[in-house]
Amino acid sequence: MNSNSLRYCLRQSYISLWRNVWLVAVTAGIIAISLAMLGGFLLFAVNAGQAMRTIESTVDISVFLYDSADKEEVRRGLIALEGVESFVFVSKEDGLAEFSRSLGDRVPLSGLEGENNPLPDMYRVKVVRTDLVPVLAAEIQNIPGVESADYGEHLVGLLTRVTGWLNKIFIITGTLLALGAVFLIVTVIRLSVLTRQEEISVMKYLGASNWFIRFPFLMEGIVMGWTGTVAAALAVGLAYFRLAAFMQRETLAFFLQPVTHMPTLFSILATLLATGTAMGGLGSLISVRKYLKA
Amino acid sequence: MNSNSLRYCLRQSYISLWRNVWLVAVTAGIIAISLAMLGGFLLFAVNAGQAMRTIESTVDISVFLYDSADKEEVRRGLIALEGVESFVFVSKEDGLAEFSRSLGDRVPLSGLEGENNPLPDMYRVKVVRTDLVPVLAAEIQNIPGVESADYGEHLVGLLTRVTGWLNKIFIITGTLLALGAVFLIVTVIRLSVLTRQEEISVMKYLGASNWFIRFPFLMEGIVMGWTGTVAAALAVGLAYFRLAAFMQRETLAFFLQPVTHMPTLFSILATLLATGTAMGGLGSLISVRKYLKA
Amino acid sequence: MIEIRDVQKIYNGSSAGALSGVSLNIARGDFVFLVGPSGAGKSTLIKLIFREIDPTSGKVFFNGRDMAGLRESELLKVRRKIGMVFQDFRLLRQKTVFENVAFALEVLGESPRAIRARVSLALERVGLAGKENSFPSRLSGGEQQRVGIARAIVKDPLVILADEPTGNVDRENSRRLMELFEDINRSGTTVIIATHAWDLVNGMKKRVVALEKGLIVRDEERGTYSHE
Amino acid sequence: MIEIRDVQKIYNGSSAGALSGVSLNIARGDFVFLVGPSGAGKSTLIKLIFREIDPTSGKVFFNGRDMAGLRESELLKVRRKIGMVFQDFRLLRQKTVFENVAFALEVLGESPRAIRARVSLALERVGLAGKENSFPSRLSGGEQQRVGIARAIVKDPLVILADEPTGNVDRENSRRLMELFEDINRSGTTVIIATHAWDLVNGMKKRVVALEKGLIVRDEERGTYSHE
Ligand SMILES: Nc1ncnc2c1ncn2[C@@H]1O[C@H](COP(=O)(O)OP(=O)(O)OP(=O)(O)O)[C@@H](O)[C@H]1O
Ligand SMILES: Nc1ncnc2c1ncn2[C@@H]1O[C@H](COP(=O)(O)OP(=O)(O)OP(=O)(O)O)[C@@H](O)[C@H]1O
Ligand SMILES: [Mg+2]
Ligand SMILES: [Mg+2]
Repeated sequence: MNSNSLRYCLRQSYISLWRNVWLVAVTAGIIAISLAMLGGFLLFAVNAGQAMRTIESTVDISVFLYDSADKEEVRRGLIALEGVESFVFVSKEDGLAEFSRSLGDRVPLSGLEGENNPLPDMYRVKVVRTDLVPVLAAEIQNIPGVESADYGEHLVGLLTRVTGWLNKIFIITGTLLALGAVFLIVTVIRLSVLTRQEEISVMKYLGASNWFIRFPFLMEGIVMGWTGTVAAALAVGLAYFRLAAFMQRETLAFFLQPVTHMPTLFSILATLLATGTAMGGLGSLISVRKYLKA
Repeated sequence: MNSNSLRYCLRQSYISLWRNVWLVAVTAGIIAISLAMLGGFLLFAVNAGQAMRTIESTVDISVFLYDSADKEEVRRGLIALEGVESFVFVSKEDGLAEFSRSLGDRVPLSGLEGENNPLPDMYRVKVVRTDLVPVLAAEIQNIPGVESADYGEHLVGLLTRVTGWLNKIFIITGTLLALGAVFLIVTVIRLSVLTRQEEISVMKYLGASNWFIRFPFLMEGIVMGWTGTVAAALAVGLAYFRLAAFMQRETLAFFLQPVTHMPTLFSILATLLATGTAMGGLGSLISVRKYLKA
Repeated sequence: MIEIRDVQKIYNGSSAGALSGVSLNIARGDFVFLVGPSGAGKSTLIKLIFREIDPTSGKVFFNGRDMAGLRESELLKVRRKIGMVFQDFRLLRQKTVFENVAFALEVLGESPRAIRARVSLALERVGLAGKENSFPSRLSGGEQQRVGIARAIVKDPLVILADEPTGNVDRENSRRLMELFEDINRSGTTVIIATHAWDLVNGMKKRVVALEKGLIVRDEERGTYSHE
Repeated sequence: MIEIRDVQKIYNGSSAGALSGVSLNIARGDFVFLVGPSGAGKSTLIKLIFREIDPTSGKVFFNGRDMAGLRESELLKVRRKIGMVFQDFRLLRQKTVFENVAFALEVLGESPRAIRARVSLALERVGLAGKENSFPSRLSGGEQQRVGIARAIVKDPLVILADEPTGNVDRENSRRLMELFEDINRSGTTVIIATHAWDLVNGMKKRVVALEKGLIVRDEERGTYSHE
């Protein structure tokens, strides 16, 4: 292919795009819808993941001490353990105050101060990953001075299962959505090629090489893919930031805070853009190939 | 249109379906994907709605009584209130036992039995709708003998907002998905009509009436819509029942129980079937119309 | 039967008119050749009678009725009485030869039995017996053209409009087709043929209307293709 | 230059062969008319030379090379040397007249300047100067056909294969187009024309190959359309 041919191909792509502007717009629209759904889904997955981690991080182990225990020794024991993220000491007085607050300060606990305080001293231990909780609780139990190491057994089991379960759903749904989008794009481009099937065969009869024929279709596909993706990215991005702002304003719950970590969001955006552009180009190539046999 | 014409139209629809079996299959596939997403989404919405209601129903008002209060009088007061679903009496002893259990039975509360019990008697009141909680709490406060009527103010506010918020998301996403599906279907059928544009104009030149031309397209659209919908309904239904069975087995959380109320599920199925069939037929009609001017 | 009154046709986007003021009267039972160089406006004139296109100015009457004033359903009825042979064949690609020809009768609501008999006869008359089940894409150029002719004559139309019906057909077959048109004409059908087949025109001594650059330059009762 | 050796062609799904054992030698610079009734196999023979279709048995040689053995890229190179006029025109609907003709040169990688000059010349030679910017759908039948001819001659091909190139063109233009083909032939180009234009065949006294039912029934050096 010499430079004349290349220039011709480029001009041709441009002309072809304009002459088929309606079809191009429709396909771009379909790509936009598919990718918007994919993007929305990715954002949901990322947020759900963060919410899960936030909830996980609130699962802590309550370590109750014997009255006779050496706090310092327990502290060292906890430091030595791998998987412990942090811990705080809660004295029996703080514990009583907390308990009183949890009853709404409406119930007089006046008889329980000082010597009468029935609560033990405790450490509250945060763990790096939920599934470590049971193991670490058992190990902590063995530290001298510890009466019991307690955690929401039911909650931990629940979280572990919900996480695995969400992951499965995410992978399956994501794959299905992506497949559906590719399928749609290939179909639409194939239909568009189908309507130009005759044209392609005539070009072959005139001695046009495969690349000469492919080029405008390829460009068309890429432009369609790219336009659709940019539209999808804009729509999803806008919707997400409005939603995020709304959620931050409302502070619905500690675990319902939107992900606003820019690198994460940008990598989703980049994924969308790359996927859309590649989809358009590849879709065209695949669709044209069938009609390029001599 | 006489009976000969009608018979011809029917036969023609059948032939046309078979000659375009590939296109019909692809369009049916697209309809299936769109509707499967719509169906999945509807199921999700129904389940999320149920989960919200379950959570709401656990928000109750704790009514603490003065030691001197007349329980019977308070009981009558509660019965008289509209919006109260049910209530139970929790004596100070039961309250202490509950509290002890919540501490894991590991903390000795031995000094607090009988006379030393710092907790008051209370009623736990369930309310029919979350947004009634604040009003009812204020009214209960006025019943003689009630020291305080307490509820998770934060939780109630949260739930009210989350519910409104989810409803908005459901309506918007659902509308977008449905619009997207219709758009896809109309596009695909329009492309298929576009490829037969010439044929349609020749038929007009031969004196064929609009209905004569429309009929096979209409039938084709209906068959496409219907096939796609049945496929979608089967896929969604199967996936949902497997998921539901899994969730019931796992009993992840009291509020994560799937909806298995058959009338609800069947109405979703019926919606899908009607939507798909209508989409196919209407899509065809709309698409053909443009080419039917004499 | 067909009256064209001072018709002008300027296609969208072109400066020169394809027809610039043409008047023509064709009586029931006439046999008319439209001749003239390529681009003279023959097809345009035929398309106007058929109302495939509308005139820019002037009027076209069919059986005394203004074609421009017809409601859609009336237009369809008029078209059902016209047997049209298109210059570019316009066969239905998705249908077999038999189905293509049968379609002209299907729109009239004929019974399957009658259709079968009449289609077979028409195909035989154009020399295509045996090709019933072929699709148009699997026919030779001349065969496709004759399917178009069969489709036009099968319904015993009031008028046959044939645009270059023998361009892809050999000499022998062309002659036979012209005889066919003459036959049909004898039974009362009006026949209008746009053609370049000068030998056939000269041989048949029918009415000849010659167009040139959108104008009628000659209209002779027993005319020839050209004056040489 | 072109050698057809005992070629048979039976289309998929048909029982009778379109060609049943045909051998033919065409030398460089020959001018050959292919004649014969509709459905005789003329287009089939041309499509074989061009390798639009493959023979069921037998061989086709182009410049001494077996067409069946060509790799795709070689086939394209051969096709670039052939100027093909299709019976059904096969213009690119999405391109203007100018672009349609230019396309034959674009695939050769010619410069835009050369393309402009040569396309204008070719369009003038077929009598279409002034129609450069029309789309094929806005041309008359004969004009479309001449665009196809311009596209075939514009690249100064080694061989011109023309399938019924004057079927929609008037007498005067047909004569001029035949003179054009003769002109090009004089400059060394081999010309093969399948046609029903008996008057032109008879008038030019060129080699005539007559087909009938898939067989060569006559091959005369200075022949006529038929023996009458
Ligand atoms: N759809 C159209 N849009 C614009 N111009 C057109 C259109 N159809 C035809 N023309 C032009 O109108 C003129 C007359 O065309 P018409 O088809 O009537 O010619 P014709 O006499 O049938 O020629 P031929 O013998 O080549 O078929 C031509 O110059 C042609 O280019
Ligand atoms: N694609 C095809 N499939 C099946 N049969 C075909 C196909 N193309 C042509 N034929 C048949 O092969 C025979 C020869 O066809 P061909 O096109 O070579 O005829 P031709 O000599 O060019 O006729 P014409 O003068 O009408 O163009 C015809 O009987 C035709 O019906
Ligand atoms: Mg014409
Ligand atoms: Mg042929």
